[in-house]
Amino acid sequence: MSSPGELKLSGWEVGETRKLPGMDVKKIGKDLYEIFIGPQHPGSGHMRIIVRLDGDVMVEVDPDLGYVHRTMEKLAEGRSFIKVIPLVERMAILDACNITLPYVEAVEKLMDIEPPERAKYLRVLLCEINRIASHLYGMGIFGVFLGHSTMYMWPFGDREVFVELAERLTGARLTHSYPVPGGVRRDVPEGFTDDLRKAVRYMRKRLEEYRKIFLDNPVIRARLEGVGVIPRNLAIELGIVGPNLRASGVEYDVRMVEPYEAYGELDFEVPVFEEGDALARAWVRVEEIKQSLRILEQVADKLDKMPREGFMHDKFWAKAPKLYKDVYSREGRVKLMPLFANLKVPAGKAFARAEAGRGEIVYYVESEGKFTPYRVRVVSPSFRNAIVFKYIAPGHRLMDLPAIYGSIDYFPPEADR
Amino acid sequence: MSTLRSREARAGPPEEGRLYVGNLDAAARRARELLLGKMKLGKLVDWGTAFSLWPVHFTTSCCGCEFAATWSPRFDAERYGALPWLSPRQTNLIVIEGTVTKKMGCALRLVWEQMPHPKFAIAMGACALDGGIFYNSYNIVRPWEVVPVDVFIPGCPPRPEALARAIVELQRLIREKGVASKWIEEGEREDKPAPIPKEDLCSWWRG
Amino acid sequence: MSLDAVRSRAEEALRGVYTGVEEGKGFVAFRVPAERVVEAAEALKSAGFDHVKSVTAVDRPKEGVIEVTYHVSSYSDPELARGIVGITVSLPRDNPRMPSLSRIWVSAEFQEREVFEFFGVVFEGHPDLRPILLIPPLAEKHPLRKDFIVKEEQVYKGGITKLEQPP
Amino acid sequence: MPPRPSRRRVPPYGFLAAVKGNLGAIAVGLKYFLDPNRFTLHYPREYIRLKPGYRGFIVLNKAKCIMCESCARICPAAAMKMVRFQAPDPRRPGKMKLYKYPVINYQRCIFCGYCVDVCPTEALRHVPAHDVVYYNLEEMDLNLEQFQVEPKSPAEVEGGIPVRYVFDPERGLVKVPEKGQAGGG
Repeated sequence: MSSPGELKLSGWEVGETRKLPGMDVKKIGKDLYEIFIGPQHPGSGHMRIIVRLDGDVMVEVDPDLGYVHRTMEKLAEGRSFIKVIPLVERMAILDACNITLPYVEAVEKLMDIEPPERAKYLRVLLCEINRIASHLYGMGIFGVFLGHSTMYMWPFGDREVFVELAERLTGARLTHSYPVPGGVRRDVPEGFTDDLRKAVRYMRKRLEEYRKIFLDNPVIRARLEGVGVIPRNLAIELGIVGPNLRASGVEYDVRMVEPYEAYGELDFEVPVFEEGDALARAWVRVEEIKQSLRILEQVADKLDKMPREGFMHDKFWAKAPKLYKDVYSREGRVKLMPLFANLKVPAGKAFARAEAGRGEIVYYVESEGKFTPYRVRVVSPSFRNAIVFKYIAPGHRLMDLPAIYGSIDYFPPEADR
Repeated sequence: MSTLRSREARAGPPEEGRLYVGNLDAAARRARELLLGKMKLGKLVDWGTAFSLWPVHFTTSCCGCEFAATWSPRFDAERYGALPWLSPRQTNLIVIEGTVTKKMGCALRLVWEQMPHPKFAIAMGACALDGGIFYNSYNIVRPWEVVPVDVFIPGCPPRPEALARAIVELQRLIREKGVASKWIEEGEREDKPAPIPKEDLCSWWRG
Repeated sequence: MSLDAVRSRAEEALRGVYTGVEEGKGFVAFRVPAERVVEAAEALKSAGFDHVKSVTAVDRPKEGVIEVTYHVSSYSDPELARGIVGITVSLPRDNPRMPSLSRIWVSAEFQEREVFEFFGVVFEGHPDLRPILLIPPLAEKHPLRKDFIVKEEQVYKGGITKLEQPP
Repeated sequence: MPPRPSRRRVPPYGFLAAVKGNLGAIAVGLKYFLDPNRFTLHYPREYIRLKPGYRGFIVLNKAKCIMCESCARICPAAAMKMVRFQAPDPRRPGKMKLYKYPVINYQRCIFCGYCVDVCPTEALRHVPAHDVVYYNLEEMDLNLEQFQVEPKSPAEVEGGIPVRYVFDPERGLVKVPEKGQAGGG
């Protein structure tokens, strides 16, 4: 383990010379340009990066966050437990189930209940659909950043396949609000697992074409290889998360180290790459989509074999009137008991984490035994990744910033909360 | 410097009724009246504007996901002649995608001011209407208090079809009511002023 | 290695420094006096807890304190990664100051800035302590403190309308 | 078998691989040039017939409402509120009764469907329409009468062709007109 003193962290010192490919750059101090990028810019905006340049080499990068700070932590303190689910979901609506799941888990920990078997698989199902959609979104935006418009059009087109699947399952394209304490809100509709298998087969075929047109494309390789390298020890030091961490050779995935829901029973791999550059980060995402497809197939098999019951904890469903059970057997829609509107959660403190599309998301929920949480603290993956701009981008040319920004898959609403 | 001043002095006060001589402002206004009023070019202006609504690439919040999906292959809003563009100087439509925070409000106004008129705004999503789920947040502003909004889309987020519908409705509004040509004729649009003064929005702004 | 083992590793590292243990669901937090927090952080870091997951501050006006908890875990040691350990510091509400731990855990840097603007906790020795998310006029109000009130709306709309016959 | 890590490396890249990579990219491009995978929805000429479970606009069936307030209490955005009326009670002549009914404000509604799911009598339901836009804000704050009117999708009113999307292992999503017969681009 290295202490931060040994690592070159903050830009570089005045007067110091650094060797870059083909040139030596000295930070002079006075002759710096300062440019402001954003919040209106061609990528997925809503963030400003203040860059100080020496020539066209970045010497200091200051990410200016907070353009989408919607005060979720404060609002959560005034709202009842169930209302916080749609609230925190707005952090990253393209990854909705993964984002809300740890909050629901934390509340379940406080209430000391565990969802039934089928609900766990249903949650995993939507989580993986969301993860694929989220990675495809990230790759599309990466394409926009690099000016590779095919790579915007294709993933966004293929993402619609998974958005459509999620829509059939939950009734909304993006904002599913799917997990609730004790279970889920819908069961799979008729013919869903067959559609799911078709989508999986289609996506497998497409990923091969992605590799040909994007990952193996010499133009892309030339732009990404060796750019924004995060060495393993620096990645650990900065505490970055998700695919960015795994591209730097750290074997960490919450699904693996602390399996939640049904992940412990599923057979899948966590791809880890050694290089730590922008290209490796793109590769990790493609490989993760492959593993998610594998999980989806297993979940589809499992759901087919299970009886259609056990989507909600008995605490909430045992006393359900006949109308509720009729609606469920007719439409697969799980009605919420009126007690959900005033859910009283026992006092306590809970900490829960999950692996969202962009990395680990953690929630700290504190209850005083009232109808509203006393404190909800959430640290989102993008907020933990934002530190990369400050410590990794300096030393690169300005034109590498889009490649670094895109490869991090930074999503500002998620970071700002 | 002195020649410039003397030329200004020679020009004298604006002369009414003469087209190509004298004050440039007056001449431009006269030309505008002639082209739009007498020669009925207004219809052409409206027609042209309706089919070249270029939204600026300015994402305020999470509805940007559906904004991107609207221009993706499945919904393909480029069919309406609308193409997201990078520079606000070359665009005439702003789609406010979701919440506008106080920090973003200033940026929104700055982008809006950079756009040439006639320009239009679409407020997308519940947060852009009355705050949506963040209605009582201390860090948001209502976007219709920052820029004049023409079309409102409910939903959180609205479907891409709804955004497409908003563009279609905006085209209809421009062509039926002649918003674009009227705007050029009358100068700055007066019907929807933005209530929050810029000083309040941008007092903290640096850069 | 089970969660108990993670806990005992942390306990061993913090021996003599912590004053109390607090069991949460999914984590265990050790109470540390503010003046010894740097010592505690260094001990945890050398025991293998190499990054901060969350710098969680909770305002407790009844006790007159702001509690800052660093939830830490490990990337480099797959066994420690299974558990989450917290070190909790209680600071007086009227003048919350504590030494910054971002020199030890760089991953805490942005989160300390966040706690600074939302709660007004001053982290001494932080390399770059300024607001990160809020605009300056709001950051001075420390909105996550409990005395910053945000009003919720009620379920009724308007008053009671009198009608001749049922609606 | 539980989840496990698998360490990999990005495949190495030389001159020959670069040539092959270029040709491969061009070949894939050519393939889709000759046989494009079109599935664009020609809105507003066509519109998607939303599935019955879709969480679209919400309609009240006043006859079923039992005035329990659950919907207004659970609404996360405070978009659904109860309006109160005092009127004579038909069952007990001479006595007044307090009537409470929900109304919705689409300026705020986030279409989470909590109100529909929590309603104990199914008095609220979703309408499969979600492409309505407004010119001003006041229209979106519905009163009790407006809340009982089922909103129609404008594309449907204008006589668009309903389509649906089906999954296909070769082409992902395929657009199909509602009345059978597979459709291409």
